[in-house]
Amino acid sequence: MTHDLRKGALTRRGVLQGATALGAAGLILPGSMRAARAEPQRGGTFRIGLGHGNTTDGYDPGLWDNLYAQVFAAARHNQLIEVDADGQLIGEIAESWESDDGKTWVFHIRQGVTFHSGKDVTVADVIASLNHHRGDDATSAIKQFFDPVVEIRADGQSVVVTLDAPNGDFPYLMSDYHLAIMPGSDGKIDPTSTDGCGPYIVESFEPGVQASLNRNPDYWKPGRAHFDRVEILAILDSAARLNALMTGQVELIDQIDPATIGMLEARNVARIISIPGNAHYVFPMDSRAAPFNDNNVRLALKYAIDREDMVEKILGGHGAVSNDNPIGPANRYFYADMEPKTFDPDRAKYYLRQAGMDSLTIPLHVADAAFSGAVDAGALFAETARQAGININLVREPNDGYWDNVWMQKPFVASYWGGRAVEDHMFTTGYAAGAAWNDSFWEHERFNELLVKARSEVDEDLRREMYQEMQRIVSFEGAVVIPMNNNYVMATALNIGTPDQISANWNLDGFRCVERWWMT
Amino acid sequence: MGWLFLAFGIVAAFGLAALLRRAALQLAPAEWRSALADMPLTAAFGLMVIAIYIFVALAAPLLAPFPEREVVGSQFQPWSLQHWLGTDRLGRDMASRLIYGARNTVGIAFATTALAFIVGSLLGLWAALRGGWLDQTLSRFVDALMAIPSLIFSLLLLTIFGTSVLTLILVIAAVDATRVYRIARSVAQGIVVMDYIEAARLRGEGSWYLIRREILPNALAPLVAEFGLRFCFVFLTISSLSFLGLGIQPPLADWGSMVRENATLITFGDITPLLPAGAIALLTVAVNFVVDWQLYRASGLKEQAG
Amino acid sequence: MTGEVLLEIRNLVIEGRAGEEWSRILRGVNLTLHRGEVVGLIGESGAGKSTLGLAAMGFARDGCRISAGSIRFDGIDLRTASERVKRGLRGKRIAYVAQSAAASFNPSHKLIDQYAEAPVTHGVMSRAQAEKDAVALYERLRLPNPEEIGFRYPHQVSGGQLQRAMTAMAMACRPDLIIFDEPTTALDVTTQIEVLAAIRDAVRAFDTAAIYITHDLAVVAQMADRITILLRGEEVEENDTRAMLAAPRAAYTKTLWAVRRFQRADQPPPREAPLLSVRKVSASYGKKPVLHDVSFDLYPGRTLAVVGESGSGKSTVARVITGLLPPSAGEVMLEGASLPPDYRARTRDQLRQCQMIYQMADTALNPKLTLRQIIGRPAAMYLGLRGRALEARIRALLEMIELDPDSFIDRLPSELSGGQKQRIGIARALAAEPKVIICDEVTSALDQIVQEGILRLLDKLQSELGLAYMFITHDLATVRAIADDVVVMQHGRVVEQGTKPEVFTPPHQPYTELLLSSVPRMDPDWLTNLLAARAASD
Amino acid sequence: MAALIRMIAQRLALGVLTLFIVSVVIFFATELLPGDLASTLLGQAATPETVAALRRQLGLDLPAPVRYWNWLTGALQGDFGVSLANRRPIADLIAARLGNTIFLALYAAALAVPLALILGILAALWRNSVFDRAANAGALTAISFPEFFVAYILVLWLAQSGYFPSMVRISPVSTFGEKLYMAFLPALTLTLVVTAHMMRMTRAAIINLMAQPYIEMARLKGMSPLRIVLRHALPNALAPIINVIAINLAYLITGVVVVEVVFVYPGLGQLMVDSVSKRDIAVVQAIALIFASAYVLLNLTADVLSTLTNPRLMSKG
Repeated sequence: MTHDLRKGALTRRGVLQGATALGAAGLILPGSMRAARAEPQRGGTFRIGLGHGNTTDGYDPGLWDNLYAQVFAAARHNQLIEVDADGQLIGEIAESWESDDGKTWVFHIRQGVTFHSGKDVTVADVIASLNHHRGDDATSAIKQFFDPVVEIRADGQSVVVTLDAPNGDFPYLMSDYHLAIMPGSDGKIDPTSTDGCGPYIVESFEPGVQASLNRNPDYWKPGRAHFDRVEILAILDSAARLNALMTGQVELIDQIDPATIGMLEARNVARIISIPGNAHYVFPMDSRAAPFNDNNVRLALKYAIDREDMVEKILGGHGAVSNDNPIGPANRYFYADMEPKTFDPDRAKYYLRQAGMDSLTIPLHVADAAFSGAVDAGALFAETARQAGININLVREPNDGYWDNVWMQKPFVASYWGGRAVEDHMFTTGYAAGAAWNDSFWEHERFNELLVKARSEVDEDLRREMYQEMQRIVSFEGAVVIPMNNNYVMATALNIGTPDQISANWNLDGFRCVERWWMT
Repeated sequence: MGWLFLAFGIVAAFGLAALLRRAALQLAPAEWRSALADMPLTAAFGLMVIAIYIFVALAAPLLAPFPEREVVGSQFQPWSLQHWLGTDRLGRDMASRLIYGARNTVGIAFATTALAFIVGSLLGLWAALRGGWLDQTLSRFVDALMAIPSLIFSLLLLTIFGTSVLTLILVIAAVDATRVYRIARSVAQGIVVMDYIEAARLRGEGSWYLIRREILPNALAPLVAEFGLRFCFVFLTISSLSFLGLGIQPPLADWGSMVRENATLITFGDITPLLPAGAIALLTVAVNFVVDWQLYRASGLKEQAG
Repeated sequence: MTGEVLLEIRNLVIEGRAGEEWSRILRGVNLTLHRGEVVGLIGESGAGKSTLGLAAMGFARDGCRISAGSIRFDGIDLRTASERVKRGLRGKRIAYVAQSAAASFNPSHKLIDQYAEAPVTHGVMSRAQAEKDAVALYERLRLPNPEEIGFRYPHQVSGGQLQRAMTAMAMACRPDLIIFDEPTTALDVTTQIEVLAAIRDAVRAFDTAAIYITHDLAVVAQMADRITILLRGEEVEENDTRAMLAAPRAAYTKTLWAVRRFQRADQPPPREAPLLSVRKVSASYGKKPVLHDVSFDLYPGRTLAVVGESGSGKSTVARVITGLLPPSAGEVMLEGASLPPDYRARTRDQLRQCQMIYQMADTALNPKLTLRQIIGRPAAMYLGLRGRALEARIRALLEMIELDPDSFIDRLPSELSGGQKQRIGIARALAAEPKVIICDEVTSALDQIVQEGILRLLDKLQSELGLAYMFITHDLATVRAIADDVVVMQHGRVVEQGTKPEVFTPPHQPYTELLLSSVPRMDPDWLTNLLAARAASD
Repeated sequence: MAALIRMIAQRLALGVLTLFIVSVVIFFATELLPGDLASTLLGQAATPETVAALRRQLGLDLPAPVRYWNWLTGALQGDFGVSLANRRPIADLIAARLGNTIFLALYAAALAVPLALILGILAALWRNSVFDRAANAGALTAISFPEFFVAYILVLWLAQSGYFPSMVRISPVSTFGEKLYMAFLPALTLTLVVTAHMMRMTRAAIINLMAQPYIEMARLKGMSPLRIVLRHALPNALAPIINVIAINLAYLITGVVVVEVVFVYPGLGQLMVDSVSKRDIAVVQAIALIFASAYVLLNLTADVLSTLTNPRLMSKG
């Protein structure tokens, strides 16, 4: 029931050419957390227990929507472009790419790569794979990303994509996990096929239960895909995942209950990997509706939340306080020095009085579907807000249907953003007037003006200034309470080796743990 | 060590129950004395536990050292003088939540079971009394509902109708009512063939009178026994629902949800979740001890009369 | 006859538990039994007959305890003997025949399995031998098809045959002593004779000692050498059978002898129009026909007895009249007007006119309602009485049935004796102020002295209120006592009807003759003579 | 015997009616859920056009009664269709899991039924003894813990120390012995859950019979207490005991989703919950019907067996 597309559909870097390193997206593991400094070695079976996976999962790339499908896809498919652990775009099936005007993009297809079936990867296969997500009848979750695409055609060993307007970020689209390269015939891919050109070949798959894959002996990437065999298991219950790891039935688990992280560490049977990123937990308010149309009320709420406490209790310390800022520390123009908002009931009361009220009673609709721990976070929020005279009535909603029934339907809810590596992308999708996912229905004249201006600004300092002003506006005038950024937390068995740097772009090393990690 | 404590606790509890029974015998009015006299020790123990629970539920605000929802410190503090049973994952006082939990849990379970019994038994008695197509229609429908796994059905209904405490009560009651219907109907089928029902029918009595005055008083004993069991199972249903992602509204403390919230800790041998689970188990055992005694009495009296 | 002493019970006290209190069921009873001797135990219900019978096996029912006295069986003290020793005796040397064979045979096992259980378990004989032996015993007890009846389940065998099969089972180990606990009470009169004869022959043939428990003097007269009479746990009188029959000494014994003397004076034939008429009624349960073309009339102020054995359809007639079972043909008329066949279609007044009293007062009174509610309801419902008027009416009714209103009005049925319960049933019927009362075997579950009281009460009420009774019974003594008109039924048909003198005066219809001759008489030779007579006429 | 066959035929007809009602209830309850398969499959990212396109492709744009009718006519012809979500034939999707579910149910029953019978009989034999009370209290305690909690405790005791695996990974090539070993903990959990009910029923049924005259008769024939319970009481108590076993078996087949989740056991319950949350109505319906059939058939079996064990009912026809 995750909605990972929202979590951070694109880690855009805002560059026109491939292979540009940016920011501090990755994480250098401290020495203590490192596995034995052995070189990667081949062999072993890597069993992954994931808190995702559904019996309705299928092979159709347009419908992959949870971590299970994503890791499974990453194990058997390649995309055109890969985001490496440092956050750089590097070529995968596209050896390189270029554009003169940002409108016409040429992707040079790597030669000599074969599918599991033995067939060569051709330009036609790439075009068929892209077209699967495009067109009126397409039922892909990323169909709208192809809306500006006018034409996709072959040009020798290259694929040429023409857009209706310049877009410097287009290569980022091509790194999206949905865009698996699959064999085509008659210009179409078979969405029920497992055939790919990725590191592992599917042996068996039971949706919602397990998938087994064996190493692709002909995998083209050197120094990757170390395991002989990969098994991906859906273990939805968090205690069951912990037990599976502790009893040696799996080597990697995700989504560890924060309450148990400390205990697990103390057992010394597993290594906890905690990767900070831009992902953040949000309480958006409907800024059109009373009382949230009054910024004083919004500020009162922002001062009525104890962010430190929440990071400690909801994330078990595996995260960072956020200052109601959707732009995270991994972003280029992150406004680190913005004056922090601490828990201050008096100040909250002050703003409440400014809004002309002594006390306030509002419902907050939450479900753990929004983010894990959302109900607890709501309860904590309600407790601290009470001290400021704000009575938050927590309404627990069913997980099932939360995104349809509650989110953007009720005035005050819990939500989650995976964060965006590029400021413009974050603001455009979540905060620009009229944006589809502007879940606070917020409109701010100055902000919207800056947003357009910053996009075309070439002066780095000015741009930084603009983005920081926008962050300030969102933080102090926006209609979202963002208490914290959460880390990606996972635990591995002690015999699993990882590179020093693990990607902060998506969970589980950008889904690529299967091809980047090894067994010592 | 733990077992020793447990054994000691059981012995102590039964000793206390024995004392209580003796005291009750001295103090109770004469007409109750004979009923109390044949009370087995287990029933005395059960009554004692139930009385304590009711007292705790009623006096929760007086007994609990902290408010139910208040965050009083950091999470998972160990047991201490200030926080008798430590704190929970949000830093709320565990002992206070257990005490308030008695109120919410017992209250919700009682409301749910009562509703299920009112609806289920009235329909069941009515079906048994009227027979014919009414009985057939109701029974076939109830049969069909019972053929749907109850937990999944509750899940479905709660997703449709939302998860306020009221809907929770209504949904669990509705699902439980089908079970009650079956029992009530089969009990009543044994009663409606009695001559006194025939006499009342021949007198020209209406269905409502027959159900209320003639059948219900005689069907009460088995229904009460079932009430005892069903009452206890409501917590379990709430707990299972919260396992599947639906449960009681926070920040209300409810034992079923408290077990779920802290369940992962048992993986590390931490006994926090045992406290609410134990509270449920103790009440279940106590209620059923009393129910067994009452059933035994009911059947014993019948033998004497016959 | 006076061989060595087999069983000696001295000053036996047995207590039963009611709540926390122990009350005495037997208050120091003595009983001596010699080998081969048959002792009859007589008493009303609650006199402690069965308790004494079971005590002879060293057995006390759950909730009872033997608190004083001694029981010696063939030199063994049964009070101090271990359970193992007693188990070894039971079934082997002392056997038991229960009142209801249908309830006392395990429904899950074939008769032969149950027969063989005791001899095989006690090591008396092998299974094969037991099976062979069973056939001989079945034959001796005059069971039909002795070769195969053992391979039937209890429900496949009729009540009289079961009772004999149980006697055979008791005799399997050739015990020294058999306790017969009212073995014929639940049987029809015609069947009773066969069972009595079979038991008597078998006991004599094996020279088995027996304790024969019954409440029926006439029956015990046929079976016992000596009779002991019990009253509330104490022995009242003990004597040789013939001596006692001839000259009862104790006052209680004399009252026992005196019952059945009540007889309603013969009345002149009816002159008025019938109150209730059953016209050519046929009825069936599902596809099974139970009544064929039944017609009779009931006149105001008179009592009509419908007589027949079980299965004769006499109770079905009552169901047709009350409207519980709509007939498949014919009709029921009340005061000349046809009654709707289904009671639900009848008016409240039609319902009121015809009230019913049931056989089992236990199931006819709601155990959870007080007498005030039970009696008050019809009065409130039909006559609209409320408050004081209702209270007064309830009290009047209680007085009418000779119960003290002050002490009874708030009691529950469970606080009443059997006879008192039956009186409440009468009061409830009277409360509706009906014209007709249907009495369905109202006395058959009661002791004789109590029966007599109820019959007298009914007679008194009839003359005071001018009621018409339809009296359904299998007991000819009752018919003799209370009826004005008689209808004899067999297999769902009326075989004879008329006024009582007409029916009871010879010549009889053959079935009526059979019924009349089967009623036991207080004559030790009655059974012998009857059997001889029947054998002669065959 | 003819009566028995008539009863079976009658009950099967009623069972079909039950299935029909179940399918209507389930269909329209699923309809009432917010969202549909198209929107849940596409997730939040879906634009209205994409959802509409997918809806068209899946045939979800038809009105609900029409879709129900289409499903019903298909189902009546034995065609339960394909999973709309991943387009696998439903029969394939369900077959393996149905096998797993039945295996676990039978496994748990094989542990629980003898245990419950023995405990129940002993408790009845030693009525009101310490054993009776302890067995009763123990059983009640076991059922008053939530299932998942019982499972966690068993995992703590028996899996973390390495005796049994904490999760079940059954593959088509697993041998029977391996399956028994791997599924031991879930089976044990379920055993603890259902034993109490069956044990109490066995005890009550036997005690209820102990007041019967034929039991007294057996005692007066000098039979030992054990023989009385086993030979005289038990055969007559079978009907209620069989019924309670049937109810518990039905529960073991239909109601164990929580245990499936904890032990990662691929059974039908989890599949049904998943399919409900994805609104994959065809799968939901198929499983609901399997569950309902199991319920109907088990009840019928119980009644048939009760009839067979009761000579009175058997020879009536």
